[in-house]
Amino acid sequence: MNTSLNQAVLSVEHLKIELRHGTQPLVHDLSFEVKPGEFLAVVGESGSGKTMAARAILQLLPPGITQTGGRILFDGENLSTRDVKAMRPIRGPGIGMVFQEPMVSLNPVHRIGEQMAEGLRMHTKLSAAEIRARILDMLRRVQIADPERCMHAYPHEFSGGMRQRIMLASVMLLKPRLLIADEPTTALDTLSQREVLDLMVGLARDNGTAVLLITHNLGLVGRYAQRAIVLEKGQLVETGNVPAILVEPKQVYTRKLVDALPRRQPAKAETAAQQQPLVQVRGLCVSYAGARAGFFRRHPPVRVIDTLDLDIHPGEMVALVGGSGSGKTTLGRAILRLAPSQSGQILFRGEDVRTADRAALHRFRLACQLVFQDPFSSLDPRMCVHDIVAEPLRHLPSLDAAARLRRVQETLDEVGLDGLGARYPHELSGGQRQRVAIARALVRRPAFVVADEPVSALDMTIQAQVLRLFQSLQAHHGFACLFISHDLAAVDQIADRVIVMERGRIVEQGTRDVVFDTPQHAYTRALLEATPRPLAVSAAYA
Amino acid sequence: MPLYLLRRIAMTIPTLLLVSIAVFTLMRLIPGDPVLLMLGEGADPAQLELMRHQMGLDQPLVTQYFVWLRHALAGDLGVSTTNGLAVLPLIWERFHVSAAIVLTAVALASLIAVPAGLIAAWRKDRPTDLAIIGAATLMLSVPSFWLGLLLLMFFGQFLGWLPVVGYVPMSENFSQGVLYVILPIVTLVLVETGVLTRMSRASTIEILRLEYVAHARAKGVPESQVLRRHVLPNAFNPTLTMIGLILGHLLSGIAVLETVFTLPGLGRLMIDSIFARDYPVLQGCLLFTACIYVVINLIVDMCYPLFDPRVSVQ
Amino acid sequence: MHVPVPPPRHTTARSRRLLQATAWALGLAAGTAFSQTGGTGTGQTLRIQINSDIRSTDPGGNRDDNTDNVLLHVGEGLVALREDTSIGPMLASKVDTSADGLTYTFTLRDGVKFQNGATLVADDVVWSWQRYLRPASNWRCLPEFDGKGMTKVLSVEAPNPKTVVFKLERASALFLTMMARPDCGSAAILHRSSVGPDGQWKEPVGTGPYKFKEWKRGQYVELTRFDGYTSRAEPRDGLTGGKKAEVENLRFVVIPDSAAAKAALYSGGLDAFISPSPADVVEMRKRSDVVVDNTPVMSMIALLLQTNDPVLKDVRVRRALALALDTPEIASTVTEGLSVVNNSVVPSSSPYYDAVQATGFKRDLTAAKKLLAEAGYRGQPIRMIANKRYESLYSSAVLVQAMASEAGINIELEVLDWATQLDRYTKGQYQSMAFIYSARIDPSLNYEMVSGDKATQPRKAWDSPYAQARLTESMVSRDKARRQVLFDEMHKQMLQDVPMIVLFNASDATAMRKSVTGFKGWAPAKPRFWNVRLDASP
Amino acid sequence: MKKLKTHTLIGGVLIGTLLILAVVAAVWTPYSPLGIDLRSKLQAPSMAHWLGTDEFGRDVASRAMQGASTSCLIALLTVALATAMGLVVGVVAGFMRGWTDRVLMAFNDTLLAFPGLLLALGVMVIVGANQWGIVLALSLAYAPSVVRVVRGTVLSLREREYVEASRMIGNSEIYTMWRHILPNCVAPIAVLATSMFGWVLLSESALSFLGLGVPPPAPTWGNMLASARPYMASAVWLCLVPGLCIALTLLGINLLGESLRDRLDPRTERA
Repeated sequence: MNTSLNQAVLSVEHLKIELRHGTQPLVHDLSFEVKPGEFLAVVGESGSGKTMAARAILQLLPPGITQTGGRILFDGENLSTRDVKAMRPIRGPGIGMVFQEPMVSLNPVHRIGEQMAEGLRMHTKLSAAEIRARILDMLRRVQIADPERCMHAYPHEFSGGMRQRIMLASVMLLKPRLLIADEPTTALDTLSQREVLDLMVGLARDNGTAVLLITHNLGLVGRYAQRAIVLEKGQLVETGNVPAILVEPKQVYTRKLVDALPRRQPAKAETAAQQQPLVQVRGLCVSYAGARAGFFRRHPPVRVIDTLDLDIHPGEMVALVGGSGSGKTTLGRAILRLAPSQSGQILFRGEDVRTADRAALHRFRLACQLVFQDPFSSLDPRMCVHDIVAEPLRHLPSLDAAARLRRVQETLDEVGLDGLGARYPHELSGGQRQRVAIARALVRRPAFVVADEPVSALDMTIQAQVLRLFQSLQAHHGFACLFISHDLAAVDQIADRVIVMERGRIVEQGTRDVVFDTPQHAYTRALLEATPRPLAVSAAYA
Repeated sequence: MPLYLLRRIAMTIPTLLLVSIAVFTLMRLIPGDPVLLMLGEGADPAQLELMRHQMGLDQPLVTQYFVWLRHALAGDLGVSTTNGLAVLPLIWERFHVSAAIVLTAVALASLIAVPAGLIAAWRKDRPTDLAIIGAATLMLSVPSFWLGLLLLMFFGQFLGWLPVVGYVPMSENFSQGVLYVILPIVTLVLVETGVLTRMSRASTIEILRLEYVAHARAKGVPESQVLRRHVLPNAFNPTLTMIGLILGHLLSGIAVLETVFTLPGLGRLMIDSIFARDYPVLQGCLLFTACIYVVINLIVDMCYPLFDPRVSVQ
Repeated sequence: MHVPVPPPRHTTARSRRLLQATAWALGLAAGTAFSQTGGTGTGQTLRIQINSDIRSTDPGGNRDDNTDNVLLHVGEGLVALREDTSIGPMLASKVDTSADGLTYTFTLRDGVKFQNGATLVADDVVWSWQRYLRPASNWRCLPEFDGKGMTKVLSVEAPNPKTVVFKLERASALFLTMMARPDCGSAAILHRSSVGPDGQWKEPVGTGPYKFKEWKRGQYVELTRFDGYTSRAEPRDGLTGGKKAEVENLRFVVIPDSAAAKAALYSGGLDAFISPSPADVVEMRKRSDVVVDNTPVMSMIALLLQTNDPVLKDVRVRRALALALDTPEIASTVTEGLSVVNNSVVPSSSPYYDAVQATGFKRDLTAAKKLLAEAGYRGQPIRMIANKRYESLYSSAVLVQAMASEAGINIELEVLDWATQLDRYTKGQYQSMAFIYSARIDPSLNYEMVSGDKATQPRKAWDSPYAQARLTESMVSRDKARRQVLFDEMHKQMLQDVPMIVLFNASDATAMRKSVTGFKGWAPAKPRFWNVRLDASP
Repeated sequence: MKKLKTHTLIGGVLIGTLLILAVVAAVWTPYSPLGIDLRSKLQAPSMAHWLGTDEFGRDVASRAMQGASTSCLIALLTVALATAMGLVVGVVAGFMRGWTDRVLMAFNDTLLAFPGLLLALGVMVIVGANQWGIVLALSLAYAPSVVRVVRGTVLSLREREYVEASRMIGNSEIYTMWRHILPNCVAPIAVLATSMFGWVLLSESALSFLGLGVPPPAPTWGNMLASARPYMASAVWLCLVPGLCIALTLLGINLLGESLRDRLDPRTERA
């Protein structure tokens, strides 16, 4: 291959991808280039066709979707005309690919060593011993603790982050000239996301591999990519170098994306502090029974929440942050008595609800609500929007039918869903569903709302809208809110106070500005460091 | 491993006891008196009483049950009231007949169905898939005993190649024995292939959706190897459970097929003992089939981890 | 369950060789064809099918029909049934009964040998009868002789080696009949050596034409010729008379499935098939290589009508039903013409079946409808029980339902399995049912089977004092003419009362290879294989 | 999708004709299904008797039509009863967890391990050998498999967040089960019900084959096939007609079931 320095390793010309009998093409007239060793980001929201474009390069389009136009040149040769057998030398040594779902990206029934060796055995004439050495070397490179044991282990024995690293290692073993990474870290929490991406960039630089990063997270683009292209509904909107495209985006859509990045709001007045706290948690402990070992014995119970104290004042937005496994979700559920807790007190307006009887628990439930993370799973598919939002009113005998109807209509307008009362959940988008969930939570005007990762499953632009909606509703209704999230950027925009949790204990808490600007605890610093904040970067460039 | 084995067996004992008690009482509830059946309506009451005493049927129900249980635990399932043969050897011999046919048929059906399902799923919604699914649905819809009758009429009566009736055990005379067993096996294979093909196709489609298949392809692994090394082992597990279920069900006697082909199988034995109110034989049959059910489920659970390391034996 | 049945020979030769070749290709041995050596019966084996294995070798002990059929070739009693089911001497040369009917004196024949060579003496008879009368030996007919049933045997003595004297507590015309009953093992006289020193049963040593050879459990029972047999002078007459063991060995082969037995008979693997179904008989009649002997027997198919039932309580309704049925048509259709109609409880093959017994019902729809109107029958459903185990019962019920509906009688069929129907019969819990009675060798036993006090014996169909009086007298009097008058009166009364409608006596067929000659079926349906030859050509 | 359309079409046509046959049979049949005519016994199909006559001279065509309505009635009733029983037990077992679940499941497994034959005979003899006996017996035999499916669905639905949301709203457990869990069990049960219809049809025929089914002379396809066995050689059509009816009905059911399963597939629901 005559690869002069500046000749593009990959150039896509007028690419067109369509559903077999769909009307609107998924990708229309897309052209871009990737220089050797360059790091190009492909940015777009879900449905923008970025994944389809990436998969078309390796002809891995799912059944029913075909490439109907354009050329894909790799080192100057057209790939789209090659049949499957001719694609074999390209797949692997030519172009490598890393996928999004760590849990199913490795074959559960084969040992790690076997799966990694498969590529090498296929494309090189190396002996078994050499292959083994190469694999061990690569595993050490991606910082896997005990490579020897890892080779004989099965995928299910590793966490999401570890599996993503193993997949990265097995792809980079073949030293591809181009690596396509399709949202490699979306499913991971901030810490492991940072580690995996740093490794990917390092490996690519060592090997001179060009990287095509497909993502919807502008933060990552700011930190890692040199150039970026923006896609909307299958069409190229804009291309440009990274700092420039973030600072002064030329196209309207790009600006919309950049505006959606969470920004710090000015802190609210300090009025809330001296009032009597709405919710007080004292010495709360929650533990799960250990796994069963043998006939009757069990492993010792695992302590998830370890003697924790917490105050939430009325109208205050308290953010609860921490990595996965820090126990933040369990705490939220324990406070609402959805999860059992072993000891301690939960005082709501001074009354302990942890050991309350049914009637007291019912009163407590009337006054507080929970918003879930997954919009698909939190709404009953068999009920229309109106019924979903109206259901909580069953427990308000004071309202007659007409008042109930008015209240539901009001709440739907507030969340911007007027006129959608008759729709069913599967007819709505992710964002709209989350608005229905919020409407359901607020229709009874609760005093205390726990929001468990309400926006992390949404696209950036929609995330911004829902966050702003949540803030305005809190300001309007004055409910206290416990906002649980691992996304520090969103917390930065919305929170009054921030509480950082690690393995069941609070390691740091304080107002948003104090915690974010002068983090005391090492874990908080690591979390902040791991959160890409492009604006700060762009500020440095400007 | 043995601990898990013990626990699994311990869990089945209550079910077995429950089944034996249920059968014991239901048999006595059903009208019809074995002694009357044996001696015929001509026998006068005195003779009936004599025979009932000899068979211990005049004792209260509970004592009869415990007497039976004590003997059963010692491995003696009593003696048949109709032909005086010991029950366990009789069941064991009849079980050979059923098992030979069922095991061969299910094995053949799996050999055909699993690959067929794989190809159908791989070529989803293309002509080959429609053909395979069409054939499977057809096989599934034909009642097994009717199919048996048709085959019997065609090959037995019309062509005369295969014997229409009767049975020679293969142990006795292999060349004759095979002739009697061909048609039942063919019938069973056709029916079960339909069931298993649909099952294996459904589970393969599930697997093809997962990303490690795309990952393997992205590594340049040829399609045939992707199917063989990555898709088949994962698709085989749910099908294995289905095979276990089918085996458990069929081994308890394919009564209807045995009636069509006049095979002295376990199913036929159970029906005759129901009609003759032959309590010891029926009791023995039911306990035996319940045990088969348990053993098959155990074996399926045991070889589960062989195919899927995620399932650790806890 | 081993059925030595080679594949049917009538398959086309070409396809046969194809099959043989494939079997051979698999290295499997070809089926060995059975070949029979000719000769004067020596070395010949007659293979006879029984549908289940015998239950024991002790005559009269743990037994069923098949066991009796085998053992009647080995053991003989003092008296035995004649061809017309009357009683004739067997081991006894003559029988003298005292005037009061309480003492029976049997004089034994000379020179009768046991199968172990010992000569028959009176002590052997006493020993055998003492063993029968001991409850421990579980003799099926013990209740008839220990006072519970017909009479009580006070003593059995041998004043001298040639004579045996029985003393009874009550006189009974049926004493000799009971003694000769095949299902009591004909009270066969056995030699002491049949039983071990500790009293445990070993094997039967009787005086019959065949002696016991081998019993392979679940497979076959083999008897072989007893050369020292001293036959009676007269020709064959039922279970008595002259007996000659023409074929050396009799092998009774266990083949439970009738279809398998039929196939074996066609292919020559079997010589005699005892109980083919009517449909089989029709099919076999068309074949040249099979002979079917068919004789009416004493078992009886009848429609029982529950006289206590609110609807059937009125005799006019019962009579209307009888008039609505064309019983001759039913008999010929159901048995494919093998049996003739018989509306009397007395079997058509019994010596007491005379012109009066032959009278019966004649179909008359208008009379039937008139009777129904008189009785105020408004089409209430009458449930009739039938079952599929005895094909003839089910077919009769279907025909009865169709014919009755023509007269406006609404019959609903309730098909149960045989065990349930038997249970409902013994408890009398039925409106009506198609039922089959097993054979009885004496008409008074037949009448005793159907008539009796319903309060104490719910299974009886006919509860009429008139009949009861005549029945008890017929059980005691030994005057043949008087008994005939009693039976005729009872039959005429039954035609009036219509407690049941007797349809026909079943017929018993025995199918044999063409090469089997000399066999003749008879009323009690007990196949006899002495005086039966097996010709050389298969 | 192409496959879906062809399946629904063929299935619809087959089941359509079956239902029309069953409805017409209830009103009119060419001859009376029970009418005996001994003179025209075992006649081949002719103009007079479209599908010939059986061993009692009864018209096979009218018996097949009558058989259609009886067999389908039995199948429908059994499926309804078994689904109802299965639904109740399944939801309670799935939702209550703990001891109730373990006890219910123990009984359920016992019923599963119990041979259907003995159950059928026992129930039929106690209730009486008629259609209701068969329906009760078969629904007892099939209820356990419904219980398993329902319990499985309920266990998976319990984990869904809208169930937890309903609890958050303050609804009682029973209300949550009734309002949220039950409606969402409908889809899997509908799929199971269609295939069960086929199995029940098969079981009724099998029972008749063994002499346990709906008592003759009332015709069902099962007992027609059973009584045709001895005449296999002499009267072939006696075997073919009922068997073909059963096969075509099953084919229709399976095809409809297949298209139903695709339409109700949760994945399509979510997209």
